[in-house]
Amino acid sequence: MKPLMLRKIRSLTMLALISTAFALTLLPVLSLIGTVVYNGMSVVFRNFPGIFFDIPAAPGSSEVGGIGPHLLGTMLLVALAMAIGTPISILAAVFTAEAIKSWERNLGRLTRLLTHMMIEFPTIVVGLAVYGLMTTLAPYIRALIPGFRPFSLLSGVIALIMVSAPYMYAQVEDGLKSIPQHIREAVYSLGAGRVLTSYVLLRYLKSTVYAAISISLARMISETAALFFTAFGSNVYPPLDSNLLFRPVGSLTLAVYTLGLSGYENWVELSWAASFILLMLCLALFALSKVVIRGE
Amino acid sequence: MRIRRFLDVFTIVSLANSILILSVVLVSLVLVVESLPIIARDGLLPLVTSIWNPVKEEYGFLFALGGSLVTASLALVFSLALSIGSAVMYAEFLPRRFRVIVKNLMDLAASIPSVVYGLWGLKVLSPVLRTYIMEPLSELGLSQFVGRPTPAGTSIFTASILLAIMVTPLASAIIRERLLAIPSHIREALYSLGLTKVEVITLELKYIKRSILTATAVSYGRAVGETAAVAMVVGNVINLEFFKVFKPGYTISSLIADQYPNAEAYYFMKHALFYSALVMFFVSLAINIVLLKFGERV
Amino acid sequence: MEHSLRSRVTKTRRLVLIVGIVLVLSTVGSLIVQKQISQTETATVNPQPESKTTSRLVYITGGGASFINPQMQAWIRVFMEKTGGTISINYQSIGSGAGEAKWLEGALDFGASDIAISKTGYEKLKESGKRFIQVPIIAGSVALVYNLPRFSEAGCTLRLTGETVADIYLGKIIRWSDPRIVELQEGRCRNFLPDAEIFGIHRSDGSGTTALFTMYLSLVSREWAERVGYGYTVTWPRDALGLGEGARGNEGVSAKVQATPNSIGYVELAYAVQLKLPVAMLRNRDGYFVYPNATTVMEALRAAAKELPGPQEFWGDLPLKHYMNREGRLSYPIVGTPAVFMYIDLPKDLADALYEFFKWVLTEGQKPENIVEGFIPLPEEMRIKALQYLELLKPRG
Amino acid sequence: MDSVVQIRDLWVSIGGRSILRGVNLEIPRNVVFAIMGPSGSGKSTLLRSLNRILDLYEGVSVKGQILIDGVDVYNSKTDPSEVRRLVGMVFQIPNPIPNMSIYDNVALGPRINKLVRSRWELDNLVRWALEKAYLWDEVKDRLHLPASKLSGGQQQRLCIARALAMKPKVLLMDEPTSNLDPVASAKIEELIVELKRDVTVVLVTHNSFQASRVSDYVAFMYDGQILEVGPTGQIFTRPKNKLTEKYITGRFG
Repeated sequence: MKPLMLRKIRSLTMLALISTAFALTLLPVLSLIGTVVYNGMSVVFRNFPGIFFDIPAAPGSSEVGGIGPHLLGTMLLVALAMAIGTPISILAAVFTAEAIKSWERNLGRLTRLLTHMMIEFPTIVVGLAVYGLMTTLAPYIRALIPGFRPFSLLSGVIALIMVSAPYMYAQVEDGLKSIPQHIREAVYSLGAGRVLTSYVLLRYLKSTVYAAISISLARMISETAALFFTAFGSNVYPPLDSNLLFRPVGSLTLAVYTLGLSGYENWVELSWAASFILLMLCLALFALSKVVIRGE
Repeated sequence: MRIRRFLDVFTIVSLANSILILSVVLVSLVLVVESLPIIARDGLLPLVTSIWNPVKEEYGFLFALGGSLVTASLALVFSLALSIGSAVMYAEFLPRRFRVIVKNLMDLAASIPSVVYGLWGLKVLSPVLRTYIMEPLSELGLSQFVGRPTPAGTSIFTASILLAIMVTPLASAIIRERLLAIPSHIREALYSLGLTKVEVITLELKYIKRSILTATAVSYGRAVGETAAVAMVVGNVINLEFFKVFKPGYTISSLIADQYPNAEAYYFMKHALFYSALVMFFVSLAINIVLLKFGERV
Repeated sequence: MEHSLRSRVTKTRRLVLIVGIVLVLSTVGSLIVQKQISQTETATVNPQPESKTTSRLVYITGGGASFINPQMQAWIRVFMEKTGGTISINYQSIGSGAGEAKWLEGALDFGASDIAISKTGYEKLKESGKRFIQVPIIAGSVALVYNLPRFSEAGCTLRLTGETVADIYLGKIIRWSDPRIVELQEGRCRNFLPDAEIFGIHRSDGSGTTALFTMYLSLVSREWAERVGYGYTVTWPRDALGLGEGARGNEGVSAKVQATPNSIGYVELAYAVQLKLPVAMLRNRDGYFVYPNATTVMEALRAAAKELPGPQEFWGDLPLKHYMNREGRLSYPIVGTPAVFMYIDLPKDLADALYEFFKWVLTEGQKPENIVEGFIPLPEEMRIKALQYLELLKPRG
Repeated sequence: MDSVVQIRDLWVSIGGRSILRGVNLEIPRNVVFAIMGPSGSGKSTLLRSLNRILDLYEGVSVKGQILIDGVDVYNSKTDPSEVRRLVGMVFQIPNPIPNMSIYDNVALGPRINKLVRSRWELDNLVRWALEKAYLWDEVKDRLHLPASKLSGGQQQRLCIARALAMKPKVLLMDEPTSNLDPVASAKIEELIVELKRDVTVVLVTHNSFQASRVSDYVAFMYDGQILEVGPTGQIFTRPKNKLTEKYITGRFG
């Protein structure tokens, strides 16, 4: 009788603990989304659609202005970093997984080892190192490109690539490694060279590749710390000319950080608006990736 | 055919690997080279002292290192409890039609930018924690162990709670997926032995302990390296008693974010900050080694 | 065959999706570009009468002191509206030290600091042989704020001297009821000072405000100068007693003072004004207790303007001797002039744009309608000197 | 005799362990040639050395010579994919690419090797291959479905169709029925016999009854060497080697 009681009590306590943990996991998330939507949406609609194009209003004024330069900056940073980073990480993953000769295998192993080191690496350290590197290289780069500055779109793009490429690489490479050997052999036995085989295998892994791309995209949009000393931030539009790459740009995440900590009411409101837009971007990306992966 | 033999396309692909390798090597090199001056001057001293006095060019960042480790460890404890609990809830109790909603919500939560968490932590979480947890607890007499909360509510404790909230969706997903992947014949065998649900769950958790370790290491790595969110709620105060968690403090990441801008006005501060970054490099390296050795890929 | 039809359908669907995304992106992009173009167009329609018509867009990157950030952003907005966007100015508040260092490195077009170019910075400049100017653009001052509810309710204002402030932060004065504080107050108010410990709040992040404040303390207290010194970040002796704490940014310090009874802190005047915190009076060199406000700050700077060094000279420690603790009945003792640094031999369009902006700042920008609440414009003497310095920026010949 | 495959003194070692030790073999055109032997005797390695799939493994060293239809397989000037174009392969596990459609699986080889110039030609080739593999009637209405929707036996026939669509000279089959049920196996065996009209089939099997049912020639392998080769009837009625006899009578081991 007694052990049964004990068992029952233990069961109930356990259940209570589990439910509490569950509630405590979901509650903050709901609160976060609720707060951001509540605070952000009203600001977005107060200056709609200007919020997407205007520059921030002067601090302390009664208007909010907009976060156009930051939105543009995020778009430029992410588009360029994706355009450069995606092929590099996917090609490197393909090379590592399909390496045959011994130097290829060794190069692949080295890549794997070093990039795995970079996974879960503090992004502020990456940003700091990229800034340090660009500062050291600046005099030499300036000989080629006179307008070059360490605070620039270019530095931001490099930092973003370094933050997300290891993930994309690891995911694609793991995917390629997990393909059963007999499937790989089947493709080779049809007379495909390595390039064609890799292409066929990547198509086979479509959903993994899409997932890797969408996760990288989300990481890049979300990144803040790596941009502190690289993209630098900007409250005004940079001129869209040939020097664009060498000028500082803003980003939505930097806007949330600097405007949110500024202490001025209208800037904090703008920070909520930027958070809201970021949240919506993530949501859209999330939905899109679900649709694409399900479509496969 | 001939061209292909002269110019193996695959050899060109190796350029991508070289770029990745080069970038990692350059990052490490910059960290090492930039920290060399302070290492040459002070050796390991900055790791074990807590004096941050740029006027006298003295830089010991034990308070920030301690802050980083304490916040991450506390966050780990909270997030492990939360993620195991919620994963078990999900896999064992939750009705099927709620699962889709919960899963999507958690996956979405994992992709929300940390800086948005930071803003929420600053404006919502900090005051709530201060009023309902930190103040009552320190009133109860705990204040000599954990310190007194500041009016803003930003503290090492707040940062670790925020970090726990941030990493739980990911950690929970790792554990959840493995729980769901336990073959049903194992579960049936356990029930057929007459065990209660709770006992079965306990055994199942033992069965997937590798995944729990993975979740732990991933959470710890994220928590130790997170910057933007932590810098917004940790208080950024040079707090020598970093173990008094209700007081504001620093972490290495937030120290860099906070102090680096002014660093180059001094001779050694920049190098000291690079040195602290180098230390973080080794911490995350250690975590990665643990992950590679004992963990599973996520 | 049927299947190829099907696969064509899925391909079409994917194509539609991609086209859709591209369309949305390009619409947003083109809207932004259009906005840029329309700005440029208005500029060509309404060319600034005085400026040499810069047909191209010039983009200026500046950064530095966080104190002047609100004022800078306000100036930039008005200026960009007036010039129709031919000149874009990006100012980021990264801290005074960073403003100087990043400008020296060539990462910024202009740097801004609460104080002047430091000694190390000046040495680096001499070494490189580059020509530069530093120009004051606005007045700054540090206010001591406090939280003594009963004392304030009684209609009293705290009166302090530099020495007592130094002793408080040194940890030599522990309680509000210390005779050294009490004796400074007006008779009636002496009874309202609580017999409680003083909680000393300071900046935790590196800042020009701290530099100004600690410079003043070093000047008035020999012990402070020896034990602590001055700089963007210092170690605070009071913290060691558990009676002091740091906070991040001016807003952090003011928020903490506001929320902590019996505390004292220092912030840039603008923040004290905005949050309506009680501000202490300080005894100046002539022995009068003064509030920081437009009159007293400008009075102090007016006195200092006479000895303002040349734009290319080493100002270094000079604010210590020349700005702080000036003579004059109405002079507030802790003042400074946040300044901007620029190189002289710049590409013509950049030099023109910088000249145009800062000329505007030193003329139109100093008028009350363009000054953000809590900020104080430069006194006339200082403004004229600053304008003279700025002339060096114009390319010769 | 017209041999389509000639193997001369083939030595293969993987990771320092020698797997094949001096194999000599001639395989005539348009026959079913079975390679039998206990597991670990090197049958699969021999098969994989024929189309240089062995190249994919680490630490492989190959000595000796293989000629397939006159092409020197291991000559340094020979492109492995040229060899693989001559040689089709069917694996132990049915391995169509699961998320690719049935049509695309079959069309993969022709597309990779650019065997066709028009959509129409490709459609015809796919149809021809599927008909050869006895699969056309079962799948003609659902060519766009992913290959994973087929049953195991159908998947294996799809793999055969995929190999055939490349019009290879030699078709390698590595225990193609070992993962199938008896009915599906019977169908594949029937198919193998039919296939030799178009292609030379090299069949690795450990099932001696299967070898006796479908093959024209049998080679018996043991410990990396060929112990005995000959026409099927002769090997099964009058084996010269004791080990061969033991194996086919099921008293091996």
